[in-house]
Amino acid sequence: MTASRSTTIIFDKNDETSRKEGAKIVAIDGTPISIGQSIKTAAGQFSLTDKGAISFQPPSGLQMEPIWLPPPEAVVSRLGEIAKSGYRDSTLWEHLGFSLFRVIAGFFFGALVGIPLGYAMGLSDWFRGWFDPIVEFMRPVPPLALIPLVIIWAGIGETGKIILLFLAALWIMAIAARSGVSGVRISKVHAAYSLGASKAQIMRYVIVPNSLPEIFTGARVAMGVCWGTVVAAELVAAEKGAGMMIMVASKFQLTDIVIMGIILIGVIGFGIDILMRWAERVLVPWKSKG
Amino acid sequence: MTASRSTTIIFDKNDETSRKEGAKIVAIDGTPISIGQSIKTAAGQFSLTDKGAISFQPPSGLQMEPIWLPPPEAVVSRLGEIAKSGYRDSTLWEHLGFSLFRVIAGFFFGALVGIPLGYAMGLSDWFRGWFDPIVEFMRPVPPLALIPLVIIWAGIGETGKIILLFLAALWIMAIAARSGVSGVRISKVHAAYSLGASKAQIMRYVIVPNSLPEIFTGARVAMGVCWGTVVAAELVAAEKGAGMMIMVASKFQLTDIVIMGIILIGVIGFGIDILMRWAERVLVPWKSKG
Amino acid sequence: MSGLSIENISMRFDLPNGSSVQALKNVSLHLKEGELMSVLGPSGCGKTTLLNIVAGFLAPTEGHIAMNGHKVHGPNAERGMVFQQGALFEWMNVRDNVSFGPRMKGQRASQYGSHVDHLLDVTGLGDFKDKAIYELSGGMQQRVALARCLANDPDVILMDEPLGALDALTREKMQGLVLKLWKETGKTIILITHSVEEALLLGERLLVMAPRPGRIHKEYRLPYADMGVNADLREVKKSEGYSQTREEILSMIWDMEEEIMGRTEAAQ
Amino acid sequence: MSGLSIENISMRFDLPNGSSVQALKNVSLHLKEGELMSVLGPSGCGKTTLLNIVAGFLAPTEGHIAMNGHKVHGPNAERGMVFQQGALFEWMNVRDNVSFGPRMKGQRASQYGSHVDHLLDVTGLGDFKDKAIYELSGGMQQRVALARCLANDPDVILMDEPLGALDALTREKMQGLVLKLWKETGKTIILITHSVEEALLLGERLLVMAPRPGRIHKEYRLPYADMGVNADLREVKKSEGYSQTREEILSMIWDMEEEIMGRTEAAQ
Amino acid sequence: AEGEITVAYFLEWPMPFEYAKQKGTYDEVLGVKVNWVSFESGVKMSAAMASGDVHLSVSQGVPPFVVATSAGQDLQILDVAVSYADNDNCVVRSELEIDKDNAGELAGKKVAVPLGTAAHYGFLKQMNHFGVDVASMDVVDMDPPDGAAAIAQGAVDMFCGWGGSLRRALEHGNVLLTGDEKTELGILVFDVTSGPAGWVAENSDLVAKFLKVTADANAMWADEANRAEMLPLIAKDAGMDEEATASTIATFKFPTIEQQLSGGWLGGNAQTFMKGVADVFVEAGSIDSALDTYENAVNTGPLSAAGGM
Ligand SMILES: Nc1ncnc2c1ncn2[C@@H]1O[C@H](COP(=O)(O)OP(=O)(O)OP(=O)(O)O)[C@@H](O)[C@H]1O
Ligand SMILES: Nc1ncnc2c1ncn2[C@@H]1O[C@H](COP(=O)(O)OP(=O)(O)OP(=O)(O)O)[C@@H](O)[C@H]1O
Ligand SMILES: NCCS(=O)(=O)O
Ligand SMILES: [Mg+2]
Ligand SMILES: [Mg+2]
Repeated sequence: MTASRSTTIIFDKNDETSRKEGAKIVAIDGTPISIGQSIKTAAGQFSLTDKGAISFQPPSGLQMEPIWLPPPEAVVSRLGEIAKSGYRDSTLWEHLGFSLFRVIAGFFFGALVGIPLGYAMGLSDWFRGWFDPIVEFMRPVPPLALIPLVIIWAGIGETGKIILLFLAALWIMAIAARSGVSGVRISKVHAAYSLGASKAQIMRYVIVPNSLPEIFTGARVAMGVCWGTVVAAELVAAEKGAGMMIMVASKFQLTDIVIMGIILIGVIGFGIDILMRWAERVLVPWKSKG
Repeated sequence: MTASRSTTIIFDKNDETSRKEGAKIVAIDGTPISIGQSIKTAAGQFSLTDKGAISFQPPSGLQMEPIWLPPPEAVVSRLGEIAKSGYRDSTLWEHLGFSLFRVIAGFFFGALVGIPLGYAMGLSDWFRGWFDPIVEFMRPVPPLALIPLVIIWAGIGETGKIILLFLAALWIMAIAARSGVSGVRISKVHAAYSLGASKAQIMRYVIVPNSLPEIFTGARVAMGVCWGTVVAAELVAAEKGAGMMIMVASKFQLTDIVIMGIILIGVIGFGIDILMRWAERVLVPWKSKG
Repeated sequence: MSGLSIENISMRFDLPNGSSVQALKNVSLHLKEGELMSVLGPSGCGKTTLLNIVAGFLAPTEGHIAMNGHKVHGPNAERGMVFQQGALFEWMNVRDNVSFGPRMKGQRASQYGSHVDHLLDVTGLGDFKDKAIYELSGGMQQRVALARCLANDPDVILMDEPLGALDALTREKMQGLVLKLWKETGKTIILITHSVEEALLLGERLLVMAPRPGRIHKEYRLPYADMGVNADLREVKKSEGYSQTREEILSMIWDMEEEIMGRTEAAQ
Repeated sequence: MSGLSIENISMRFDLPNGSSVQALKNVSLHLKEGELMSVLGPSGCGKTTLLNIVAGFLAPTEGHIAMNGHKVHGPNAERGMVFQQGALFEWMNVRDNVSFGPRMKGQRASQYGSHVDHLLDVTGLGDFKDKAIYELSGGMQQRVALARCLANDPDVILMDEPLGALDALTREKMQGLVLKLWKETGKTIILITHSVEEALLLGERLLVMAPRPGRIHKEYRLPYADMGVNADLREVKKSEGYSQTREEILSMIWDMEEEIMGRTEAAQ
Repeated sequence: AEGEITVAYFLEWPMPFEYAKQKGTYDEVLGVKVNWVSFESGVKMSAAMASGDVHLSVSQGVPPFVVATSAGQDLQILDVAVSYADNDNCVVRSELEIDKDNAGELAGKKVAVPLGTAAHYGFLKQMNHFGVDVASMDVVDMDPPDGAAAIAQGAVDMFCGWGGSLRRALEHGNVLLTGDEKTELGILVFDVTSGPAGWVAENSDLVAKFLKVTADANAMWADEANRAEMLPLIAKDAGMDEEATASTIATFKFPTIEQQLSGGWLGGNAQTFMKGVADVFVEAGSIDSALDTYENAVNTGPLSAAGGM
């Protein structure tokens, strides 16, 4: 951090004699000083610049100015203010709500396409043969690298962002569903067969429920990735949203808003995870207990 | 897709009478038309905008222009071209190398601080008490949400990006090291004690090696996150780098470069993961075989 | 010819590396209706393979299975299977697991209800109907597996080490239950086990298999199962000849295993 | 007074919910140098707790441990421990595991080398010195654990179900090895086991513990360990009185377990 | 590093100093290596100066400078780099057919604005003039290159920005007010050379030399005889063709050192203007508060020194 409260005091600005005429600082606080030296006083450290001006540095404990790190109370009061009167023409809840909406929409479509795709891959060799290479290649591509392509395809609007999140969720969900299917213990399928179940019944009563725990694990990961991705997408092409809020605030060096935004993003990310874990516990209680 | 070859034809631009004087389009290709209606001709679809100008849309079959999805050979030949002559004053390898360098530097410092922090948290209640809440809170914050703060703190230069990646790796590595330590089977520690080992020896010969598999798992995750993050960080504050390359190309709608970049990013991400897995296999061969 | 016939079954697995394993070779066997046969043999001698063929999960390379004189193919509700563990449906409660077979046939609760409730009572699960599978102890889970199989009223019950994962005490209790159900329902049962004691106590007939290729090594006819239906199993163990047969079979299997182990340790 | 004294040990665990568990109550015991004592008892009767106290990993609420008449605190190389499994250091090869104790004392390869090599030979690991731990079978891993403990030359060896995870055959081989090492090295040994047969075969003395609170229920002096040093263990099992003692102890433990299980099943 | 400085500038923003830059005059006169880094907006220049990565910014707009100093960043204006009104403007997509007569229709439209820059300030002032409530518009924060791409793709209805991006945007739309019309309304647009106060204080000699080279290049450009020689190098540096360079630079005004030091510019008017800019941003809710005065944000010392060289 270079900016700080150090200041250079051009001492001759208000004096009649100027440095050019030979006036020189010879002592500060009763201690003699010459160019290049520095002196510590209770108020801070003084030194002479090569031009003979005084450079003053307050004790470093004081160096943290609000633009670098605002005090917690500033962040809290900013939260109150923005919650009440909004930021950039949208309330705080609108910003957060927009981000959340995008995440949920993107995730929803990703799951809607990804889960059946994963099932198809797990059950049919034909599907696996075609889609395995695609899925395996797309997985390590960071979703954010797709932003430029999505901008070209769908612009910077809502559609583009949701497509991006869709792509972020799609592969994760497909892989989760695939491994959910292939993780079915063959003895469960055999048991169902010898109890007289048909293929469709085995799909419905054995394979689908058995893959739910994996799908939930995938969903937790996908939601985390989507949340991180939406924030970044909003940074790049900022409209409404939590990411835009902190990005714009950073341009105006409103550090308290930036920190407030980061905290809220963290809290919501954490909240999403808690929620997913809760849903998992309620909906697939047998997980990791079988 | 919003951009397309649709155009608005302000028909009176070159005419003497202008719309303001009452001139109106009444028929196109011999078919009468009024505001809001549209007409299909062999050449495409015409309609009148609410201002009375003509909007023309070519048949959608033609809409798939190279700017939407370039043919594979264009992508390949672009790869050859950029590999030879570079893009934006830097060779392809410089762009990729810059991104890689940032990832490695950020990861390195993240591990350098995170692993000892994780060990301290795993071994000392005092450290755990203080840092557990911080680490647990920071983990769900998407690293990209920190970009604006990092911009304020350290600007958009190299330092800022490396700090961002440092922060992305830090918490993951700290958590991995912590769980590596707390995952040591107590019987191993007991065995070492009753073989006469001192506390320092137990740390050195038992706890550290035992935590390596967890640390490697964490490192793989952290590298993945860092790679995704660097690309995005370059999208936001672009100088050199793979992310900047695709972002700039997308502004000029050079879709072949965008796709080439995405593929390279994916390949490198995949490569990093392969490399980490290989390192894991070589360095902690006992993992998941104990 | 009533009962289950295993007719000259051979099974060869082709491995991906081009070689193949002869898991079974010319195994023939006939079980009369209501017989309980236990099968012993060292690891890898083809016990599970044989059972899977009888159940219809695997098609043998040669030979076939016949029920009451008719060839059968594929799995079918007439041949029920009880697996060691992990074959229950954790996403259903106890009652839904047990009623799975009837439900898959399209029966309604009113049709299968009383039968299923009866089975739950017989297996001592009456009070646990609505429990989730993971809330049960290992012994109870095996009772659910048994009840689920019985609810479908199969002619033959196939069991692959059904009690292998249970602790000594629970296992002993379950052995009593199996004997009781066998006597009461008169099912034909094949029971694979690794425990010589269990094979002795439960099998009317006891088959010892040998490996490479998997084949029938020796067969015994035993009185203990019939005794065990009425007497305490611990008493049965003290009966004449029991100890001696036990030692004989133990030595037989140990010799086979030692031979296999010797080969693999040397290969290490 | 030479040997290991356990003097009036009590151990109470305070639970987070405010209640507490009396894991041991007034346990006193003296082991003479070179004695091998096996300990049996139902699950939760405090066997592991007792061993941990002797090893010094836990400090008892009351009472103390004395070696040759001197009170001892904390873990020490004079009391070595052999755990069931998973206590080997996977990141070291066999030889480094075995030489761990001497190396921690700062000895050099030249000092401990021949001793360690001898132990590797005795335990049949001579050809596996440089192997990684995960390349060994379960039985070999337990031999490494034994050798590692012996390399440190402790006065007392404490074993907590060291053979529990091994298959029947390997287990029998290891039992022979333990007996052999005991006789050859003359160590004082406490061996916890769940297997009545193992306790009978290996223990000169056999302690049966009872739960709630953990205490000594009964003690036996047995001849089989001495016999087993020379004879085949399977022969020993046929000797007079063996079957009867076995049945007696089994019943004793079953009764205790039934009591505990009854309580927990009712609580379900 | 020692003996090196880093200076920020804009691409597609042709100015006479680029001739000196191309010729290597700066390195020569300053005696240190000068690294040049291009930026998309003045806001990013502020961030880069905050991090210490950049020591001087040539042609930073006044608005981003005001935003940074208002937040407490210790920056100083060192000279007036260029004055322009035609080269920083807002463009509406042609098919909307909105001009100054029906500007009210802009309500509810989507506009790409590089927030915190001169273009943002101009946007706010123009909307204010037309009585369009900015809150009713959909404002997207985009740097000019992105904004130009967005308006070309039809992703936004209006674009605000400058330089090459502005020229590209004009292919797809029309301006609301011309430069002269804006100047009449008091919407001044000028850029400055700025730097962190601490660094400037410690390197005032270097800064003075830097400003001198810039002023010399401006003076050289002022003499039409030199233009043929200078234009190709400027065009090359700006990354534009010569024709576009000539037409763009023709709309620029480069005041001399004397003019800059006079009351019309840094002698007083600029400070007042800055206060006005700050107040507009405060009113728009972009920043919390303005400084009481921006007098301390101007340091004419080095420029005076350059004048005396
Ligand atoms: N699907 C398969 N593919 C290839 N080889 C197989 C397959 N299933 C079984 N085998 C081989 O066939 C032989 C018999 O296997 P099987 O599982 O029937 O033995 P088992 O007697 O049940 O052994 P265990 O007692 O360990 O359960 C083994 O050598 C095994 O490796
Ligand atoms: N650290 C502990 N905190 C609280 N209670 C404990 C702790 N360790 C053991 N106990 C309790 O003390 C009792 C004795 O446990 P211990 O592990 O010694 O039994 P054990 O005889 O070794 O049983 P097992 O045969 O299952 O190994 C048990 O009720 C157990 O729950
Ligand atoms: N031409 C100046 C643009 S900005 O500095 O205001 O971004
Ligand atoms: Mg088997
Ligand atoms: Mg224990």
